Amino acid sequence: MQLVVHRLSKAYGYLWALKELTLELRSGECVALLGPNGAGKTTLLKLLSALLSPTQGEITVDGERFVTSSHRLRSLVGLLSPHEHLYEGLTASENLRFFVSLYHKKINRLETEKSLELVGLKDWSDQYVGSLSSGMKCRLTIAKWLLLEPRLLLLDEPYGVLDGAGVELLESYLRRLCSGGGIAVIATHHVQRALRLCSRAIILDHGSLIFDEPKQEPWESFHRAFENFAPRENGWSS
Amino acid sequence: MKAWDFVFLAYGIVWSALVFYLTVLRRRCRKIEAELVRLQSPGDKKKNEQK
Amino acid sequence: MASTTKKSGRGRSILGGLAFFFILMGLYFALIQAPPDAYQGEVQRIMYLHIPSILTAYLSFFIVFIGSALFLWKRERRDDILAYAAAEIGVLFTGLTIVEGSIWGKPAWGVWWTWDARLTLTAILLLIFVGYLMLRSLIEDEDQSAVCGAVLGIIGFLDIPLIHMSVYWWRTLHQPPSILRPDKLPWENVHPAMLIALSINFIAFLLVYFYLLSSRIRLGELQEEVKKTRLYGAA
Amino acid sequence: MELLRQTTWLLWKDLLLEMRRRESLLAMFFFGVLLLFIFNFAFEIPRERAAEMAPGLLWLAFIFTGTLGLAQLYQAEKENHCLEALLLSPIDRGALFLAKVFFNLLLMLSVEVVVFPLFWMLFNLEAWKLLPSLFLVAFLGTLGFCAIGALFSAVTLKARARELLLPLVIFPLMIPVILATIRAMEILLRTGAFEEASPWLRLLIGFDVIFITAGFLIFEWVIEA
Repeated sequence: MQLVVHRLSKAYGYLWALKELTLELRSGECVALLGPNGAGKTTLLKLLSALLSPTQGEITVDGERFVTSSHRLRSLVGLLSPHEHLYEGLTASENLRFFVSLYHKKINRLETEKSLELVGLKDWSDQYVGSLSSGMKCRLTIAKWLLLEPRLLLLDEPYGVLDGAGVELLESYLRRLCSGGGIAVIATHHVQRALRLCSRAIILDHGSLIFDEPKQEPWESFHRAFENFAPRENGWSS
Repeated sequence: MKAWDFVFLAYGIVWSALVFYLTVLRRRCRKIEAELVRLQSPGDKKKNEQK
Repeated sequence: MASTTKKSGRGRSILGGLAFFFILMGLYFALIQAPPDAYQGEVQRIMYLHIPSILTAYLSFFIVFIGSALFLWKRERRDDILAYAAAEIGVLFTGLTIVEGSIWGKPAWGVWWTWDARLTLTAILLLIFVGYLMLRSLIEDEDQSAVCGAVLGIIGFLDIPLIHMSVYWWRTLHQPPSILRPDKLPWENVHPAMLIALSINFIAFLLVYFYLLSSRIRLGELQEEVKKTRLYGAA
Repeated sequence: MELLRQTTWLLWKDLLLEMRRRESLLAMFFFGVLLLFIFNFAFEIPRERAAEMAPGLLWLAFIFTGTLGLAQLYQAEKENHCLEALLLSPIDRGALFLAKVFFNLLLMLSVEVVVFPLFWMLFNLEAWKLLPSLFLVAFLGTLGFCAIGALFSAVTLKARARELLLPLVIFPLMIPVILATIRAMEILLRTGAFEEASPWLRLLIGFDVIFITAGFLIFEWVIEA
């Protein structure tokens, strides 16, 4: 699977959120998307998942243009966003059954129970999502993506709400996804944790790409590029 | 109100409304043109940074 | 962009001059030259104003439909500016049509407003496209407001034949068709001199309409230009 | 038939949420009954003319109740940005439109099923055997209302003063439905025969067909994240 982004730009009214972005993602890559607030990370994720249509430029997946109406490609893409994308009024298992049915997947009750067990929500399966904590909701979203098996998974600040075990669970799933030929893009501020996991780092600033290199051990160029954003001693490197 | 008064009333309202709309349009055009000229003037780099 | 504005600028002033000339001609024919109507007398001269403005109102809603459909299909700002301009001017002409209709109604039937099929239909059109302008102004995000406007423009236009039918059936149910005899177009049994006055005035209205439309479109393009320079100028 | 499957799943979700939360149904029902009382005080309906005024009053009550339902239609999608979740999934956007149309239709029909006989009792009319045919006309009218309503409820999703704007935009478009339904009901009440009202019924069916297909095709662009 190969995703090509060609001169992508997006403007909201008078402001450029993204300017002339060109990059390529190949299967098996796990990319850390870094940068200060307002750098355009979330906009890029929304464009990559075709939720938004770009002002200019285009995105092609394996040569096929990815637009808001390409349903086949859309079933390969997953977005884990801080908004949780779950219905508060439905129970955990109903949410799973509902979203899975939308993705043309025939999945029986046993598999949904198994995936809930995997993320440690076994005994919450009949609880309303409204009564779950945001950490559990994030785990439920991970269970959802376990069932839907996307080829491209975009994560918008996943570390925010997850506890230690949750992070472990997420990272093992991402490793399995990338080794299985999928692509993962993690937009986050937890730089150290993301660098440990990812094979490539991208830094955005004011909507333009200023750093994009695969990981190599003495990563001097990364630290130099990242220096002007966050001097080492404050919380960035937690 | 005799017949002719109605006729003049109708014509008066219609044409004054159209002329009024035209002047409003003209004024809006001039205002936008002035802003456009100000934006495209050589100093636009500096001006935009301030905005 | 600069070269086209100069050329279209000159084109527009020719159009304006022509429109002005036809207005004067129309006024002369309508007020002086055409004979008063045997039955209604002088007041019938408002017809030379009323019929052309109704037709231009319907024309402008057709242009809104075309602009909206093109915009949804090709997503070009130009079509959206056309649709918005046509809607704004359409509302102006429809409002004037209703004012004339009621002014004509007072001496002819003694009431300021009759639920006559044609007037009711025009009033409904006015409501739909006032809704269009309200909708466009209440949505901040520009692309979203353009898309929503286009949707209302298309659905509104599709609704016009249905409204037309339901209002006319409702009309014939209650009261025999009024003097305007909606089924029979008013210019069939009309005196030839009146016919000339009517057609001249119709051409005058068309010219005025397209003159207003082109200057409103130019305003829209200027606004677009300002947005572009601010966007790319600041890049 | 993928479309049908998606629409039924979306409808299942909406109905389940509605059964659990009961936000719209009860509110719409009591609002309908409330309007009946208010109309009664407002118009002083004499007994013998009640049959003639009944369609107008009933249908006005349903239109306002329906508008109440429309304002709530995308509420579930607003929580947790679930609309984004639906747009992410590979469903046909038209399926979402159809699901919302039928959801609001079911809500309004359940209100009508109760309010119709209640109206008959309140104004002790005797044409009880006409109720089923009146209900069929009301069904066609409600379907037209929901088609336009669901589309423009989505259109005004991002507008300011949304509850104010929605009725302003859809009522002028609804005029054929309002006229046709009230006239058809009136003719039915007067003559009890369908043939007499057939032009109005044909207009209603035409309206429904046109605006369900138009809404289905155009919904693609209306819903943007």
